[in-house]
Amino acid sequence: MARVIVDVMLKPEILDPQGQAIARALPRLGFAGVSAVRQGKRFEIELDGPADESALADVRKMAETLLANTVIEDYVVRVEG
Amino acid sequence: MARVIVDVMLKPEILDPQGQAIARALPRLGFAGVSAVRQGKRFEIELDGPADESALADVRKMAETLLANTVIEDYVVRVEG
Amino acid sequence: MSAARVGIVTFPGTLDDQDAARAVRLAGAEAVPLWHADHDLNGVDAVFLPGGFSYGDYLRCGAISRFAPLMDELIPAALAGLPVLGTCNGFQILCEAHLLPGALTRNASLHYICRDQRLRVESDRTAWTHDFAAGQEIVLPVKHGEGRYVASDETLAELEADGRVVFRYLGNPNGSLNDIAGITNEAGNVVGLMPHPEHAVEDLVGAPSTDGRAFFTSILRKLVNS
Amino acid sequence: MSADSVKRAGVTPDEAMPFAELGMKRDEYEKVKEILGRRPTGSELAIYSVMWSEHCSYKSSKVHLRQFATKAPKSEALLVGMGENAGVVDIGDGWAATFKIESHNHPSYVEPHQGAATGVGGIVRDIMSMGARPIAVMDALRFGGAHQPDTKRVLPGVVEGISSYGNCLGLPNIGGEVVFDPCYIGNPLVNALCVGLLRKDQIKLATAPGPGNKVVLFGASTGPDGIGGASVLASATFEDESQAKRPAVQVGDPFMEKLLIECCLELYAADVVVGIQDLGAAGVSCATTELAAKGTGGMHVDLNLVPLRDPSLRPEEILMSESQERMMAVVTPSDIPAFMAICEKWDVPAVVIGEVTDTGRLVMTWDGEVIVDIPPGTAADDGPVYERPYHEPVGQPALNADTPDRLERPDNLRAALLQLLGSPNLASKEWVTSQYDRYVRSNTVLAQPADAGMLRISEVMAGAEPTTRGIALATDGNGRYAKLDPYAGAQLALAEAYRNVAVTGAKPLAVTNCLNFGSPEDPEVMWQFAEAVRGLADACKILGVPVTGGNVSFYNQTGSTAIHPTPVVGVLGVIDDVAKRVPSGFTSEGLRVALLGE
Ligand SMILES: Nc1ncnc2c1ncn2[C@@H]1O[C@H](COP(=O)(O)OP(=O)(O)O)[C@@H](O)[C@H]1O
Repeated sequence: MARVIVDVMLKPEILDPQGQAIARALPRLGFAGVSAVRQGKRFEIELDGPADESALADVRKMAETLLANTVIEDYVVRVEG
Repeated sequence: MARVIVDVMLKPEILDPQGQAIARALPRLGFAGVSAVRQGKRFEIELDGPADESALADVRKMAETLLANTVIEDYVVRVEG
Repeated sequence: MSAARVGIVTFPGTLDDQDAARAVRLAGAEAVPLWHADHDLNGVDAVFLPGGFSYGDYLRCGAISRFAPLMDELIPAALAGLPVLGTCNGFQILCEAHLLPGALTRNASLHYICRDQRLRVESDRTAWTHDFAAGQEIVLPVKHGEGRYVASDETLAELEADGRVVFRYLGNPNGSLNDIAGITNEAGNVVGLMPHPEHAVEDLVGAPSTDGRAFFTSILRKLVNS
Repeated sequence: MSADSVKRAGVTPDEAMPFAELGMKRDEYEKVKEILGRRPTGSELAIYSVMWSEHCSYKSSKVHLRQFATKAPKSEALLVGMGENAGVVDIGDGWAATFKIESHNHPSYVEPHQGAATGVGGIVRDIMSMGARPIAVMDALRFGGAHQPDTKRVLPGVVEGISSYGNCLGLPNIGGEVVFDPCYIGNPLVNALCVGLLRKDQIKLATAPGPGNKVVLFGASTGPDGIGGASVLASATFEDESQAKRPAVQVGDPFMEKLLIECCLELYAADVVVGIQDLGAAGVSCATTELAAKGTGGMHVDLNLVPLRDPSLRPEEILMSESQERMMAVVTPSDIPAFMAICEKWDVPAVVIGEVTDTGRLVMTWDGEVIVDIPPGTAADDGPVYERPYHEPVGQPALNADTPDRLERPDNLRAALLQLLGSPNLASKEWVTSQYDRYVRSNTVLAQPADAGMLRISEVMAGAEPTTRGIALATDGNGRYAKLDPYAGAQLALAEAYRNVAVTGAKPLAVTNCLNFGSPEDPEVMWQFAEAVRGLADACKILGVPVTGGNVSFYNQTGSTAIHPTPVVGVLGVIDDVAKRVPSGFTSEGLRVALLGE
């Protein structure tokens, strides 16, 4: 049993209204010193078996075709550890 | 300029309908070997200055009061490195 | 002559399939229910992907539905010229399936919005818009939380240059780039838009307009003439 | 680790049970012992404590609510009255409507989005369990002052919760209320109404008749949602400290609920359901005891068969779990394959967990041992009933003596008018209503900004014979009026909802109500409650509309300060021809304007 993490973020050129709304709210809440916020998704994938190369290849394919929409999003796959 | 990451996930005992729907869909898409999926949020916070103790304390407070809903979510703050 | 047959697809979580079928019937065509889990288009002459929250809109709107068995049949058929209309969630599915370029993202306001929306018809050259006049202003309801159309600069430039922007918002409700409400593919047989023509076909219910009727008369005329 | 069994209870009669932690009074606990002739097991205590809670047993309100029945006007239209999951009304041409309003106040304060969302989910399942297709929702909301800080947290979350859940189900939102008053700070009110449609001869009831019939649990799996109290029990009996308290917020899965709706309708159409009950606040405890009590009197359930989201749940916790999107059905053995096939088509998990018996006992097992063995009616129907003391609030005469005559007359009417128009309670509610889908399924004849919502019914279900008929619905309530005079305040709420329905051209037929009050243990609050119920029952009699159901929400208070008494009243009417509905607003220039009434 292993856990693989997939982080999915909007591509830098795509507007992120959620991140912007947070960044705008921060000064009002008394937080200074933040220049930008971006909001994305984090997936925790629990595998039945070990996170070997073949399992990771599967997760990468899953990220590419399902978890991320590569028209607007980038993704990173990594093993928790 | 430093980047701090805040990962926000539903607490383990809280139902995650999105993660469940994804997990149920995977076998139909030809992905076997995944026992569970949980979906959370990932925030990338760009700081004006360095990620020193005081800045991190600020981000932790931000996570606690704004980024996470601590009634149902846990969060982890870490410096991207 | 047998009536034109328009397939109406139901995914788990589809909501507007009844309305879509009614709109098709009111126009004089036959509405044929299509089930997401079947590998079968039932020989229909055109397909309507109606709105809703397929798979609860979980992950991304349309992301899971795009892998339905029915889509395995629909994608090649659309590429071969079958007329396909996707509204709201149907539009999102068409983008996720790459039958249309770009993507639909969270409204800039971050809120779901339901309102009667003014639009301009930019193209009457698609299978679904012949009965409109280019430049015509119409009112259709919009109701969505993720309707903000985005695409790369090159894609946007291409859409504009080729006249593939089919509808534009007059008073942008969601922050869509170039005020885009609906687009078509290069061949003009696949059209996707966020507003809901099927909620604007009767005087008694729905939006205060019957502007949606022209979608269904357009496709009927095309099918009957071909 | 084995569970506390009936056998074990027999040999450890003096073991202390944590009834007080579960909100049970000592005399209530003694009554349980008397019923069983022994101490209850942990699981039995779990069942009695939730079933005898204020929320499920109506123990403080019952003696007053009876007036809705005793004073009820004769009504030809009433098909199912109070006491079932929701009332059912004959609306003509073979059609029936079922509707009910329910509160989800406290959860919406703790977690506004999920609290409000699961409030919608719960009332929709009530309507489904009557055999109906849910066709619309409404929401009556009360928040603290618009400028009070906590309102900023609560209001957007509540509206988002109702919006995301209701929109995802494809139920048009056809009306409601948004009212701000500082008395609701810390105690927002979230009252959700659902209306459903069915053929008159297809009403389903919560009953488990026919020994040998199977008990099926279907929908979402069971997790530790809302079982703070139960974990005390699960650990206390066994001195097991590892079972930390798990007070978890209920989270809704609207997609699962949408699948459940379509699945149930297909099950009804296939005629494979003998009895059905939704799983509400008291979960498996409530569904099993109520179904068994209304059937042939007995049921056997193997709790190990309940599908779990968290495999570490103890039987006590399973019994008290408030996990959402679950239903329980009674099915004849020969229909089980057809039943399961329909569930599979809709991706709805379903499991047979037991069987109907004629023993008169509800028996549950865990790991092969009997952990529950009770007469189900004692939990479902024979809960404690209180005649709580009440008296007029000490300050009531002074409050009423303080009339508007004391106020200065403004000399600048324009400024006064502008101030009124700018007040949050009169301002446009579009920020809220634009987040709700009012068009879905294209049957909405009237919705915001109309005073009442209206739906046509002919197109709701495919294949039904056409009818021109429609239904109209409105909800109203005014806590300030009710505070000044709860008797008249409740009547005014009814009168307003009744008028709102009538002006659309529909004939009011039936009433539902949600009674939001402070603590019934406060005699002044109890007086407000008694007066409001008396007022509503009297007014229903005069107007000729019966109360078909509703909900009581007590303990809406912070410390000793209660909210204004807030009875919210919903009225359902029928119109013979929806095309003749009367919209509100001036439709063209040059029309005459007439004022009717005093
Ligand atoms: N919480 C709500 N949910 C749905 N509709 C609402 C809600 N609040 C107000 N509305 C609708 O908005 C419209 C205007 O409401 P309101 O300003 O309270 O008018 P009125 O005082 O005439 O009832 C009405 O149609 C009402 O049903």
